[in-house]
Amino acid sequence: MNAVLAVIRRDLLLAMRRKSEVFTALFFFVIVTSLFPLGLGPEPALLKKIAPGVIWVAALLATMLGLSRLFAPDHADGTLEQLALSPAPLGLLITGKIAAHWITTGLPLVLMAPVLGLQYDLDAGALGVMVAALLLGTPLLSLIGAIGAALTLGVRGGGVLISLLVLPLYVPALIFGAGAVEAHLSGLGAAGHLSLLAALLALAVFFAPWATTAALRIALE
Amino acid sequence: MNWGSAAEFFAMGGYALYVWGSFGVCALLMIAEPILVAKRRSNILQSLRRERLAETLDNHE
Amino acid sequence: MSNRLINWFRYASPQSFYPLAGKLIPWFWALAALFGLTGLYIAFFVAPTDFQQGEGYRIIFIHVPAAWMSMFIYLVMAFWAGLGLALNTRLSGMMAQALAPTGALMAFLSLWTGAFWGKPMWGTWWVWDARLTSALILFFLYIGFIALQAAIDDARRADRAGAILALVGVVNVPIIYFSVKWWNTLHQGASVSLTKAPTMAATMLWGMLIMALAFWMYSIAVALMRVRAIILEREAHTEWVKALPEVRGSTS
Amino acid sequence: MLTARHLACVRGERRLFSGLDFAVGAGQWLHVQGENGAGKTSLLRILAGLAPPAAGEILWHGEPIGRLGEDYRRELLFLGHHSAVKEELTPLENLLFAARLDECALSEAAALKALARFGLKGREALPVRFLSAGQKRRVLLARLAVRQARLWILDEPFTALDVKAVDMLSALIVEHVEGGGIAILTSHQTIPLPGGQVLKI
Repeated sequence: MNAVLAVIRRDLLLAMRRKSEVFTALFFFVIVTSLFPLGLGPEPALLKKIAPGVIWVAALLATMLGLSRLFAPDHADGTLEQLALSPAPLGLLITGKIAAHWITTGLPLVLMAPVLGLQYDLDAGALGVMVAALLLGTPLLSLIGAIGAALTLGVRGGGVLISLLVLPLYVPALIFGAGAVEAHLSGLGAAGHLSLLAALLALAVFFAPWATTAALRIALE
Repeated sequence: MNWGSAAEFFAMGGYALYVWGSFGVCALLMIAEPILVAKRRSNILQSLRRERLAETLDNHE
Repeated sequence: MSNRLINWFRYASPQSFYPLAGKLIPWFWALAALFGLTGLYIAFFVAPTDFQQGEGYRIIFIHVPAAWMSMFIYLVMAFWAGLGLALNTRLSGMMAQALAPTGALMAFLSLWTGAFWGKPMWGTWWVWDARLTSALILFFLYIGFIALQAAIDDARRADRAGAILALVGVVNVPIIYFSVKWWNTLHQGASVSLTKAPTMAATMLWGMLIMALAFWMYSIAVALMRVRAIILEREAHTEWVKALPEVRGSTS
Repeated sequence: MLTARHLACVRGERRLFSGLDFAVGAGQWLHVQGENGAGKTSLLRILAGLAPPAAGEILWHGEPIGRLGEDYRRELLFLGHHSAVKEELTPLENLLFAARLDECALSEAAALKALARFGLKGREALPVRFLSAGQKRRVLLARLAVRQARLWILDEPFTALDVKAVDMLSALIVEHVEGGGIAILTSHQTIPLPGGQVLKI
């Protein structure tokens, strides 16, 4: 457990020192969501309708942005080898790395989302549902994305390939995440969507680190 | 038998574009695929034969 | 260890599978042609005109088999991939790689014929129906698998990375399907109802099943042809490939 | 005692080596020699358990390393081509992280002492990217000094080191081996150490 905490702490420290990467994803998220009203026109009713979808698609793309850098630096400088040779199980350390990725890219999106929701004329209840959905959904994005990042490690054109591999797998997260806010707005209640998101998250927490570790071992050989 | 004449058959009761559009593309791709695979195989065979020929030339010298 | 088991493992090596596949391919082509012609005959000459959809419904004789095969091939591909990962046999990865393009073709055909069916029936080339949407995502999954394998130079590594992707995909396909379906039922306008299919006549069902068999035989034949080409490419440096009659043959 | 039996390695289509047998006991070191591309690095990675051999097995005290898993990794220190040192972190942070990853207790004082021993005094708090290549390697050497591992597997440990650092590393290896440890290294140069088996591949 000590080693996992060390991995998380180190990745957070690195993110703090590199800053630009964290802020690139966040700015991307903010700019994309702010551009949509400019393209579609400012009617509040329309904006309210598209808000969940726009915010979720922007979150998917913002997460994708830094994904190829999740393992690549560690692979290039040999740290990944040392992780694999640590007495602690590699799967656990990788879970730590994924957690750090979520804290540096997913969590800022969650915190920023209510502000962006205001631009789209969402009320407090809808904002709450959106934050809850993002809180459950963004770790899912990091977990699934890690599989893609590990599979494309050291592969030609990995950066483009990763979006091809990962985006189709993001579909359920997008549907339930955006659907939660929509269901709330239409008066159906978001509980069903949120519990399905939670179920997907539980499934991914269980399987994704395993698949990621297997893919990383292939890249290490 | 559903069709009175060949023209009626090809007209497909007004759905000619859709029926022949699907069946045509389907047939086209399912003929093209094995041809491409066969070509892939003949390419590799050709390069193998060339390699072999180069080896026998080496041995004669 | 029984004799049969040893034989089975013998055919798991590319060297002995190569000639076996060569012998099987003509049979599968023959079966594909037989079923295909019978199916087409039923589709166009035996099956009656549908009273709701007119002649346009005949597209389902290729649409449904293509859709079935696209899903079935993904399962078989994932099975071979998983087997390769577990037992570390060379042939399994080659089989998975050989199946992927044919699966992608089937997924494409199901989309294409679906659009050509949808246009006259619903008046639009594309609807965000659960089945069409999940077929589209399945097509993307195939493309991802092919692109990943193509991007990795080392064949063994490509096999194993592809295997992980295929297994991840196979876990996700049902999740994607149900999420899309759920999404669709929530958003469904009243205009189009796809689940209320007209009751199918027995001849139509038979025609569809026979066409599905034809597509199945076709897929096996093409996959075997492709696996033979892959074996030649990957084993080009081995003695047994150099000793093959088709390699030694025509030059001397 | 590390024993290798009938090891073989295949890279792509090429067979790098096969039928490799050797044993290194406590207090011994092994010098792996071979031309570029002969498979030295591949061999070391196989010995470390990073890659599976195409054939054969590796035993640690008579047990296959695959079965030992964690217990083997706890006794092993592997340094590869790459420094595994993060440019953005300071030498001290790098060293402390490595120790926590290895699950061995290392106090800040001990880490500082080790860094000072390898001539990094005054640079503990400077991000590694401001150090020279040789100084980066010295961060790794400090790791050798603080890590309690029985088996050292070092890939080209002498590259990019100046004369003084080579002496320090040699002393470190001698100390390790004389204390009952095992070392396996590759090097293009002759290694200025007494004794040792040579394995040519």
